[in-house]
Amino acid sequence: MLDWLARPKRAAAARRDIPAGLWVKCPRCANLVYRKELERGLRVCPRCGFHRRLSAADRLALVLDRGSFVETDADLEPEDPLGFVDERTYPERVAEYRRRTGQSEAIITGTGTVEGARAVVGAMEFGFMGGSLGSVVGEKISRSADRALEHRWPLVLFVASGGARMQEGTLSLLQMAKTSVAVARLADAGVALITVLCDPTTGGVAASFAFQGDIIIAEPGALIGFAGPRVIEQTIRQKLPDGFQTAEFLLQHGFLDAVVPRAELRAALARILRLTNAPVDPQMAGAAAQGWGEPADAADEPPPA
Amino acid sequence: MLDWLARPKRAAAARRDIPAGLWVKCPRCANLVYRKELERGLRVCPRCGFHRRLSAADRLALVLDRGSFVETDADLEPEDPLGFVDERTYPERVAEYRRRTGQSEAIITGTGTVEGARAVVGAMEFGFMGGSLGSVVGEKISRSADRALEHRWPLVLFVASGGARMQEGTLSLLQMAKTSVAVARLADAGVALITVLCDPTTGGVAASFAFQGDIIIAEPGALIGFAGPRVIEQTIRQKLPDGFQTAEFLLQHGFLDAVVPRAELRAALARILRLTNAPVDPQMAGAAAQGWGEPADAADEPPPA
Amino acid sequence: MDRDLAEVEREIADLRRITTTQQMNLGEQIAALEARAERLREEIARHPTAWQRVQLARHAERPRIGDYIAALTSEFLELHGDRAFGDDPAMVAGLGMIDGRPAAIVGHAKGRDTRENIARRFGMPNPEGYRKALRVMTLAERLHAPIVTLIDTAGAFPGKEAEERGQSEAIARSLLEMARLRTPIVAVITGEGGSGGALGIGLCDVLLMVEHAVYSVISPEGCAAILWRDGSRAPEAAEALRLTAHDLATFGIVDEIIPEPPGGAHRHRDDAVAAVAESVRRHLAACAGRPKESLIAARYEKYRRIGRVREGSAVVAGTTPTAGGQAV
Amino acid sequence: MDRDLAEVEREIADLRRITTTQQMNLGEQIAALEARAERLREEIARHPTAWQRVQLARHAERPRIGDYIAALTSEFLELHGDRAFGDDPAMVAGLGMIDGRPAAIVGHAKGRDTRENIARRFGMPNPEGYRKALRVMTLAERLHAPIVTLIDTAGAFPGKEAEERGQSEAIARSLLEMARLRTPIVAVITGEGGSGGALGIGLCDVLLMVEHAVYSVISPEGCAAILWRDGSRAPEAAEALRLTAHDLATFGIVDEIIPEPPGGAHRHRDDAVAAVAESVRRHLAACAGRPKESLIAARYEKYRRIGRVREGSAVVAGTTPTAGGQAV
Ligand SMILES: [Zn+2]
Ligand SMILES: [Zn+2]
Repeated sequence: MLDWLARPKRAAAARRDIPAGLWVKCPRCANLVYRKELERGLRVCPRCGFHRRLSAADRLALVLDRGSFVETDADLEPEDPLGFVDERTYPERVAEYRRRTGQSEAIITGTGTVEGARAVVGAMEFGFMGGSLGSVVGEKISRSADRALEHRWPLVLFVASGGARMQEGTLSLLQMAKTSVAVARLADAGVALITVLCDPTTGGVAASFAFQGDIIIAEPGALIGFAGPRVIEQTIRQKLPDGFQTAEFLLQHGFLDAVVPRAELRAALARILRLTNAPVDPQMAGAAAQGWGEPADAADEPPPA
Repeated sequence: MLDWLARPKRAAAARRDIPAGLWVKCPRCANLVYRKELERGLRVCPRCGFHRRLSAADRLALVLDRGSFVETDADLEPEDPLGFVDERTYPERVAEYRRRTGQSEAIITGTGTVEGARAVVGAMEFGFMGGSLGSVVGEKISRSADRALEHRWPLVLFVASGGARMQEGTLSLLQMAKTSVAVARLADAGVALITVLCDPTTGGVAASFAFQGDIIIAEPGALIGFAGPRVIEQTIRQKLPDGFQTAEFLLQHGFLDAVVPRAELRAALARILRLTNAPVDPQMAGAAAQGWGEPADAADEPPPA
Repeated sequence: MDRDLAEVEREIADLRRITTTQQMNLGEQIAALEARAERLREEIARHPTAWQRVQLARHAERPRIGDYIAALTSEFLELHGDRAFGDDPAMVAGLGMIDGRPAAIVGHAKGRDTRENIARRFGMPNPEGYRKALRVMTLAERLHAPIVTLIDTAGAFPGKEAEERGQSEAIARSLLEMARLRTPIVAVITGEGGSGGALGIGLCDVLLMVEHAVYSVISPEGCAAILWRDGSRAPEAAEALRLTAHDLATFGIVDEIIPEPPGGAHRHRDDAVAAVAESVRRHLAACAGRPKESLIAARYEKYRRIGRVREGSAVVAGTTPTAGGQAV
Repeated sequence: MDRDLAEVEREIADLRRITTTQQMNLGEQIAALEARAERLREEIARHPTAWQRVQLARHAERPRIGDYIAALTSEFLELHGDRAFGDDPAMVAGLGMIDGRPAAIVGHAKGRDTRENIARRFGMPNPEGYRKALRVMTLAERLHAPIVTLIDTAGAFPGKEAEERGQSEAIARSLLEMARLRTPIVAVITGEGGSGGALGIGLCDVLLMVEHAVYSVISPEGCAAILWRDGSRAPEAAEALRLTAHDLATFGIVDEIIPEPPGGAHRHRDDAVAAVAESVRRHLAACAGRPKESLIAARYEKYRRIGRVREGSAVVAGTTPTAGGQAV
């Protein structure tokens, strides 16, 4: 479980360097980039290729055919089964993240097409409590798997999560099992699960649906692993080498099918969908990507400590 | 493929040190051992634990209940499909190994019981052309698999082989595939394949049924690998470390379920058979091991160069 | 209650000191206080706090997997290796005869002493451990044998090599395949049920939990460190996480709680182990006749129901998908 | 024939020397000899010896897996990794669209030049290569897609790490699972079919072999070294091993020989690759409608028949088991 309550170093750096101005400083190469150029470039630094995090909504807009997305299960909300309180109650935290992200939970699910190929899709919102896997996320993914099975459309999950959601305790841990039994039915039926691992993908989410994909791809530079780097460093009592647990590292170690730059993601997904028997919606076959409007920085914002 | 036509160093040493005398010198620790003590000790050096090779017949006698073995397919003989000649013809070589080993081919197959548990069994004879896998061995193993499937008795294969038999060319290579399709039907039917890897198990035999076992055990010190040590040393241009490709090495690397000393082999196999659903022949349940009579050194003899 | 006990014990010590230094006979008072202390101790043993249970679950003298296997099976064959990279001593896997029928048994292997604990990585598996367990479980399926998993780990090992060789992948794969295994799976949390490392062999048809065992998404220390930057507030976190067997039974996660002897399993190991063996045997017998299809379907339903979600004004969990949706 | 050609070529050279040094006009004789040499060359190209075929099969300019994939598929997605340890560049695996239907394609990847050959270990896979291939083939089964395997390797890599990570196990597992895969498998030996390293992705329903490809239990050099302690006698060994497509067709091992352009595939790569693509497509189409059960049964029968055995006085292969036996 990544400590998403803590202020992530990179995001903090990003925020400090992204006021409202025309120019944005890259958190990796420290170059100043014209904000509009950054947005046109899908929030990838034109100088060093650093992929900034995207919100779930931006992710879907980037990949899906314009007008093809139909959201499902948008009205699912978390309960507070444990009566969990730290400095605030769990419902208070949820309410705050709803305001902050404009999303009701840490995943958006629905159906859509990519270059006409039909899919059931889910996109996780890291900005919402670190994209943590609680009952709502588990339920929405499970329903998406059921829906994929029913239509025999591939299921595409864009993963961005620090792991299970502490505030729902063991119930959140068991969402790993819940999504697994749902996804297992796809495997038995020959309906593909495609996972796209974005920055970051760790903990219980990495150890369940993220790595249960028939095809698993990742964005360049994404942090992917089971334990967080700090925990590992405490275990081994030394610094981890540069590039440890990056997407490129995982590709080299045999755990990813490909690392796909954001600019190629839509085309790559379309190809994957065609090659995994996605039926084609003829009306959408020539559609353009939905694209996005104004920059939404929520995904880069650190959550309140 | 181990070069079994060449005189193996260890066997050569063994032969030089085993005349007809009362005393036998251990090829590993060089201690002199009283021959009868060596035989009583199942040909394991009482000083250093070195396991000498056993002939196929001795192996079966060691493990099976007295009087339980029924040989099958004893009359299968190799053809000479390639018309293969080196310094002698292939049929001449076969005839010579028949004289030398008293066996018709490089495997004995049949049925028997171990502490009453029924099994189909095959024991490879390394003394017969290096236990090489040709058409007869492939056919006898395939028939044994068919027989195991028919009765739903586990199939136990004692492996000792340098690999495929050169003199039958690609036909011998494809015995790896032939035995695989036969063994695959066991996997589908839930009938266990148990392989016991003896010294040596290499080449195409290692790369087929030897490592297709549901449970794979080995004798201490046995050489087990795909490529022979000399080939690897030529590839990497350095000496291999001590103990490389031994049974203990393979256990450590996750490829064996257990390394079982010869004195415990019969009991271990009985337990494995019971735990893999072997039916019990009540008449044999309390039987003793068949044991063996006079030492038969054939397995230690180097084949003629 | 803990504090009460500590006070009483201090009083007893004071009286004892006075007895010896001032030659006063306070035997009667001491005896009364000691009786009270014993009652308090029993009370604690009967109703430990969440944090006390965490201590009991981690107790060094608690039964280990070898004890359970010995009690469960008439013979056992340990199997080794993941058939790809190595053999993980932190995970035990093998075939055992239970009531005359073969079964696979897999579980975490904590050590009995420091040396064994180091050798077994304190029962925290590397990816090879999960892959070995899955291999043996798949063998069980092929042999039509049921599976028993015994869970007792602080978690999967958070090491560098574990990451290099795919700890996430190994656990994810295990969960996916356990969901599909066409043979009954009975899981028992015997001690620590530490997050993904526990669940990695914990997807099952029947989940048993020993009375003082715990099962949690994160360790109380880790939780406290995240919430309050203060690991010493672990007792509070343990309470908040609702990680006890009784809590989890109310959430529908645990199917049966196996009682422990008074004072915890480590006080009467044989009894503790026998109770687990009895419960496992009973559930295996109950599963034995079930058709494979209905088993898998019930497993799906079991997990599909887990979770608490509000949909509109209703609280639901594991419901079927809604029909429509809205465009964004 | 080789020797005849060499003689004629020597004669031509002699005449040329005479023409220049002694100012004689021998143009007509030279032209006649050159025509004869060309006829001999064509004859060799048409009917190369076994050893010549070995050279052709190993030719550096021969088409590579990328060429075949480009010809076979309208789009291709390479997949990487064994999901356990690494990604082997000596083995290519992926999904491709063939005639509008997805298929899995796996095969050995030799390089185009020394640098690529070193990067791809000269097309000699490590265990990870076979495990990646098997993973992708299993995915194909799940997606109801057929499998095409393209074989061109001197063998599995005989390295230290390959042994440590289970080269034997990886190939053995691949064979076992390929025997069970419930989807059609069409294999093509496009160049070198080097023993277990070739067969490791070669268990199939239809085996195609390109005209000058070879398929052998051991390299001719290795065979000569063992038989005569003299690797230079490889040409003799190549003959003795009966490793050509025509030999193997007579043994019932090869189902179809795909002709090569005159002089070998490297002379007209596009034609060579197109012929392979045509044949694969045709066989995929023929397999497409077959029920899974009959496919697996036929695969079993296909291999069960391979081999030459004498039983009593009859020559048999792949017969059913005899009834009895005798006690020893
Ligand atoms: Zn930059
Ligand atoms: Zn010795």
